[in-house]
Amino acid sequence: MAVAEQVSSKKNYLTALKEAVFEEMQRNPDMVCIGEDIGFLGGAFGVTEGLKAMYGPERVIDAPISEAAIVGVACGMCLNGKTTLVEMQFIDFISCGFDQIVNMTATYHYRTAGEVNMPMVIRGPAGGYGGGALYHSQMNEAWFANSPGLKIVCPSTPRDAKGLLKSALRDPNPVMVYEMKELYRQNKIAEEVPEGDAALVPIGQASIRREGDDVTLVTYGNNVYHCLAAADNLAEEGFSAEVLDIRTLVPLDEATIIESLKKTNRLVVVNEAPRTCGFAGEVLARMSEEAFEYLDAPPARVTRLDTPVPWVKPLELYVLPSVEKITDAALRVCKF
Amino acid sequence: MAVAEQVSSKKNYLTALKEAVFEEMQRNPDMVCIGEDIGFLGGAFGVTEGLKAMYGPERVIDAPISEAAIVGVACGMCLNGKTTLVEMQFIDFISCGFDQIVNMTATYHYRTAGEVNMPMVIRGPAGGYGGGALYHSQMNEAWFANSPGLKIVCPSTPRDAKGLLKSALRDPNPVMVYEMKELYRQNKIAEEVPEGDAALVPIGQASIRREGDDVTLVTYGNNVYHCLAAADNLAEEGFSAEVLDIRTLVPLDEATIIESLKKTNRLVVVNEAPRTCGFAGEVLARMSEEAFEYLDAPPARVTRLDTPVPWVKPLELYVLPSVEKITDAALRVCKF
Amino acid sequence: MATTEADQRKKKSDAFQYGTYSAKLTADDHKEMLLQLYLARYFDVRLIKEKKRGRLTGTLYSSHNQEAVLVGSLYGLKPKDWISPIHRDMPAFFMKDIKAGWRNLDRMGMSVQQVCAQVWGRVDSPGRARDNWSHIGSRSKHIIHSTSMLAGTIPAAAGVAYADRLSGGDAVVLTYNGEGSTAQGVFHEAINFAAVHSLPVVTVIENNQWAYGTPTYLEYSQEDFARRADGYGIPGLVADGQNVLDVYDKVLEAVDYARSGKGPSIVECKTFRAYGHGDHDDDRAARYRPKEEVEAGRARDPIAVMKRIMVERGLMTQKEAATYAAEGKSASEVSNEDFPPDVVAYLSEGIEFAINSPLPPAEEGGMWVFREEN
Amino acid sequence: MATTEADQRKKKSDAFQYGTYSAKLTADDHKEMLLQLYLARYFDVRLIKEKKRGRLTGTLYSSHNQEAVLVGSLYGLKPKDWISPIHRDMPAFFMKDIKAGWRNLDRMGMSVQQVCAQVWGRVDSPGRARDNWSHIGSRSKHIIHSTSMLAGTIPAAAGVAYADRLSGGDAVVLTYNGEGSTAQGVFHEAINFAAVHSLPVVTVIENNQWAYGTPTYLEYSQEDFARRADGYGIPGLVADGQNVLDVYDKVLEAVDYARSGKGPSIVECKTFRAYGHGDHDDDRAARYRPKEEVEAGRARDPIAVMKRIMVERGLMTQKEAATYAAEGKSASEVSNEDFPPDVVAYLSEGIEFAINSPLPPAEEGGMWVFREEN
Ligand SMILES: Cc1ncc(C[n+]2csc(CCOP(=O)(O)OP(=O)(O)O)c2C)c(N)n1
Ligand SMILES: Cc1ncc(C[n+]2csc(CCOP(=O)(O)OP(=O)(O)O)c2C)c(N)n1
Ligand SMILES: [Mg+2]
Ligand SMILES: [Mg+2]
Repeated sequence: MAVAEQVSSKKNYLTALKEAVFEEMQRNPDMVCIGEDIGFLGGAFGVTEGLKAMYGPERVIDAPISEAAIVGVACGMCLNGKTTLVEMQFIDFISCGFDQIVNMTATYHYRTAGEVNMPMVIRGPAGGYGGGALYHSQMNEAWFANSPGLKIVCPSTPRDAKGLLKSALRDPNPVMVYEMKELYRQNKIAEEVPEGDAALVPIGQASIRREGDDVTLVTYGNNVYHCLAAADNLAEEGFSAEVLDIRTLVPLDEATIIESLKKTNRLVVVNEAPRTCGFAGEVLARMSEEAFEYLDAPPARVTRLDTPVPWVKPLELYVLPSVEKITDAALRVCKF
Repeated sequence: MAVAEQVSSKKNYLTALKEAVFEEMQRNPDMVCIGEDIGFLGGAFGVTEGLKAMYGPERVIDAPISEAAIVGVACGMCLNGKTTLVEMQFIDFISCGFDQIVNMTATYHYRTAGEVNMPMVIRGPAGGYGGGALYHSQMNEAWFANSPGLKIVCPSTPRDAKGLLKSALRDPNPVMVYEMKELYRQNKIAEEVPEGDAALVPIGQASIRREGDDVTLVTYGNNVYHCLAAADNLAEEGFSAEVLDIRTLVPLDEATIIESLKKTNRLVVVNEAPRTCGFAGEVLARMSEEAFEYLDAPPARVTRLDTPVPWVKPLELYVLPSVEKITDAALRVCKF
Repeated sequence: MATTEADQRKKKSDAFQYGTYSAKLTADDHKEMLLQLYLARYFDVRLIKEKKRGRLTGTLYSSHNQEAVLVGSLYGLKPKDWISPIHRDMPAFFMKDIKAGWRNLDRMGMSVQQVCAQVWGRVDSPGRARDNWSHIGSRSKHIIHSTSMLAGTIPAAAGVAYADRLSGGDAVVLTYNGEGSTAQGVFHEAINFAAVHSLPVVTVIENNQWAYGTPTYLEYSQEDFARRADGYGIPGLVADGQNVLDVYDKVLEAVDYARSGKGPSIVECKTFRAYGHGDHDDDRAARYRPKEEVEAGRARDPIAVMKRIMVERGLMTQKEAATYAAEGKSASEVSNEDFPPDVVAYLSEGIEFAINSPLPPAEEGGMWVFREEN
Repeated sequence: MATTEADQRKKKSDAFQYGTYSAKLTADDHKEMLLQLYLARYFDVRLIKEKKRGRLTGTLYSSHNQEAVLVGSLYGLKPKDWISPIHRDMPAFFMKDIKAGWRNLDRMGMSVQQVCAQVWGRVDSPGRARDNWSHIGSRSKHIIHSTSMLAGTIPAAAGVAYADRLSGGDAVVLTYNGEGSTAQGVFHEAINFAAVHSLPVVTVIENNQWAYGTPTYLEYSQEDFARRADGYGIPGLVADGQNVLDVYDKVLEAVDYARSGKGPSIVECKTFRAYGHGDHDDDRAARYRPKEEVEAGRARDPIAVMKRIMVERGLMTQKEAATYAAEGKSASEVSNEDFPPDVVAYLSEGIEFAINSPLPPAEEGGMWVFREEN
């Protein structure tokens, strides 16, 4: 089993995810995993490597290439007492199972006035910066944020990856887990990751990744690291930036953001989804409603342009947020 | 032919849509209509009544119940020189054709570096307030606003319905037309509607539906009327509200909103989509970025709660915006 | 190679011995089935009347003339089996396991009170009137809750079946679908999945010749929708949807096949939609459907067919058969006297209950988006 | 009724006279086809070598051992016909209408320079390197641009065919699909639509036995994926995907059937994926696929098969057949000497062109979201 292969006490993001899956499969005999190539192959990135050998083909289903059926079958299993973990090979392909998520699964609890729970987790590799082009780079979380009934998390560290995935697998609601595939194997973010219940990270809590007084950078996923680097740049310019990794988008930990704004009075939100109706805009909207009085400058968004993610590097970087773009935006806000 | 049946010079929203379809079918021999039950039946609401008899089954396709194929086939037709009008029987069912819209059609121009145009219009009855419940009440425009490459319009009057649909059918890009089915047959909004080119309403232009000085109510669709009624209420309270009907969501006419804010310095945005990552939030975000200096009070959103649209009236009204909710929000903003 | 498989498939279908199941039905079974046909018919008729009387609002999707499909397919199920009804199957909700006693609240299946409370949009609906018409269900009663999206519950049906098997059960899941809805991608994905995993899922196709305003030849390239099964290598049976016994035979064959682990199948029931798609469509349907077609389609009323069989089998006299004469009559032509008093009483109880049930409180609109506790 | 239709379908398939098309091929055709097999093989081999040499990045989806499917299916097409290749069909882009002259820029189909510029992600790619690998196309060259979403272009193929017919054309649209991708809902929806409208769409299923890490029995319940056709009442043919002539025969049957207005069909080509799903998967594939299976699957190299046929038919001597010996060799075993010099030269031109082509300017990332003018 792949998990056992870990020797160093520091674990990367991918290993952390793997541990979450194996631990929860062990803990919960009613848990079933389903997805394309998750069994024999162990998943395109190996998150479920060894799982089928350990728990058998009944609980680890190599499904046909049919995202709608995969989600819908998982939904039926949840209805009939199971907890399900659905892998999208890339989160981009979720568009093919869209209706089954937003209309069938997300609303099930609501439609039944609470009779039915949907303990389903949909996880998948997401995000750009890897040259994945239009269909292997998406951050489409806003589609689901605008579809009531779904929780959404997006971990940026191995600990959060494990902890949030474990919490998601214990949540009675459907939870979407946006995994940052560009972080999967990054050694520089490897860290020690607890085992068992100690690893749990609660859904709905932001994490203060760096403290600061002059501007609050709110972000998640890949851009946490860009924001941290931008904070270094800002420090050189004499501005102290606080970096908040929201980790959970729905439900959003507004209190932590507001607390920070009380101190910094300046807001920049960074994410890599298309700008219009993306989650960065939602944070701006909420803060302009709820923390207006604390804002001393117009808040700013640094997001993907309203374009798909193009393939070749210069184009990809042109449309995605970068350390430079964040630094520039934050400077503008700070100097307002 | 149904259009000929019109005797009064005032036309309702539905008739206006019908005229747009018939006129453009006549004008453009390369236009093809496709959808479920649009031919023999003439569409669930009759927008294409008589069209198949007039233009034949080749150009008016009664498609099998398969939204993905409908959109995808239309996409192929656009690729091969046609202009297509796709009807979703209810806009809610668009979730079943989702991938073909956001990944295949919306990106076609982008992916081909401009080689291929996608003159496709996807129209359908949308919106709540009619007791349609979860799957016949949706306003899911934010999914598409967050999917680059799609224009989005939402007319609130017969003139706009005809004019925007006609413009959409002449646009080389895919355009989504959110029609307000609760307005289809409302006599009180019936009005004279021009014929031919005179009827065109440009995509991307907001309409000032009422002038005012104290607060700007930005809205579209059904809520235009709620906002106008709220403006009456506000007038009684001594506040003069400007009501902007944006009509086009993508691309948004920001200039008109900003102009208004320069005058009123107060903003309330109203729509009936779920709150989180809905278009109302996008307007708040843009204005807090671009018109921050003009805002004298926190902007407010009146939206659907983050719930599905429930069926029975008291529940439906509980979650949707209403004249009262808008009035209250605007009063709070005005009195800030 | 192709031929070999076609042969195998043919053999699979040939293995079915039609008529063996209905041959075992007792006289009481026949009577009960006829009563259930009346029940389903009366449900429809009565709702139309209630709407005309102004005591009911909302769209009605009539199952008039299609009742044998429901009664015949449900009659052979075990209580633990699951069903997944759609818009035209409203009576199925209270007819599941109704053999265990019409008024038995412990049986699998909903009470008529609950179903009527749903029709009326009242708080006693199993879904507290949050979604409309047939979009109810019950986890405990083994009824899958559907959305509006046609064919959208077949994947869930496969999932329910998968989970049941995993837990050591041998329940069968029966899903209903209009013939038009078989064009949906999710129909394909779900049946393909069920076939690969030999899941006990039986898909009943209610081929009523029309999908809203679209005739079958624009939905599918073959005459028999059961032939969709061939693409999955699973049995595809065709039943006379006007003959409750033929439906019973074919569905029960499929159900037993499924229960014994052999996998999914499709049973197409040929029937005909008596009225418009919904009652809002009655007028237009009269225009888009040729009159002769409608007359021919309605000619074999399932109640009449069953009566004739019972008379032939000596289970009923001609005179008894004539006592209640609902068959061949439209809602406006028929009256309570055309139905057995039990049937009228049963439905009436449900309706009066529903009308007296309150609306849910407005705040419930904001509830149950998420489940809070674990 | 069911039997009648099955019979009809069988009759439809029986009407196909296999071998009639290839029988008309000249000696030159045979030679050209063999050359094209080399061309496709060399494309693959050379890219692997370029990547090893560090001159190329990105994932490669090899069509090694599957070349006969491409060559055989493209060879009989008319220039105006459309194709819709997927990830494993990269050579199809420049092999469409290649009979009109490998270096003829006016022919339908892309130049090898353009295709290589796409592989290398350079501005001279037909899509200006905005999307990767096989996601290119050309409206003017009649090649549909695909997304990553498997089976996602079949609806567009149907739409292209529909529009062409409407404009009075008689082009055929040929779409490629892996066997695994046939499980997608959109496959069903599109083929159903094409069948209802008798559209000239031929779907070639490249059954290479694996969909990434998943074997066929977990994707489909039958041996022959051609049997999916039965669900739509359209012909479903099975070809030996290692024999370019058999592919040519079956596909051309289907193409002529389509062109004559009879409608869509499916041609399954049995083949075998030589390596991993992509080159990133080579190591794992060696673990999840049994060695014997891989050996057996690779045993019939399409180049070897074609050579044998040509020798048997007296179109080539044993000695001539031995001159270029690419068959049966992996990318690391084979060298330029194993290929005809024309083939090497052709590809080399493309590659050198690509390597010298610049990247598109960064600002292009923000362009062409919308078309501005009318
Ligand atoms: C995905 C989806 N598309 C469209 C509709 C709209 N619609 C509701 S019923 C119906 C016709 C259904 O026909 P059929 O499946 O034959 O069932 P019937 O009503 O005839 O029983 C349509 C198109 C829908 N509910 N869901
Ligand atoms: C809708 C969708 N789901 C999943 C994938 C990921 N994916 C890419 S190729 C592949 C396997 C395809 O197998 P098959 O269709 O047999 O083609 P092959 O690669 O074997 O030629 C998968 C699962 C995808 N590209 N699109
Ligand atoms: Mg029907
Ligand atoms: Mg394959």
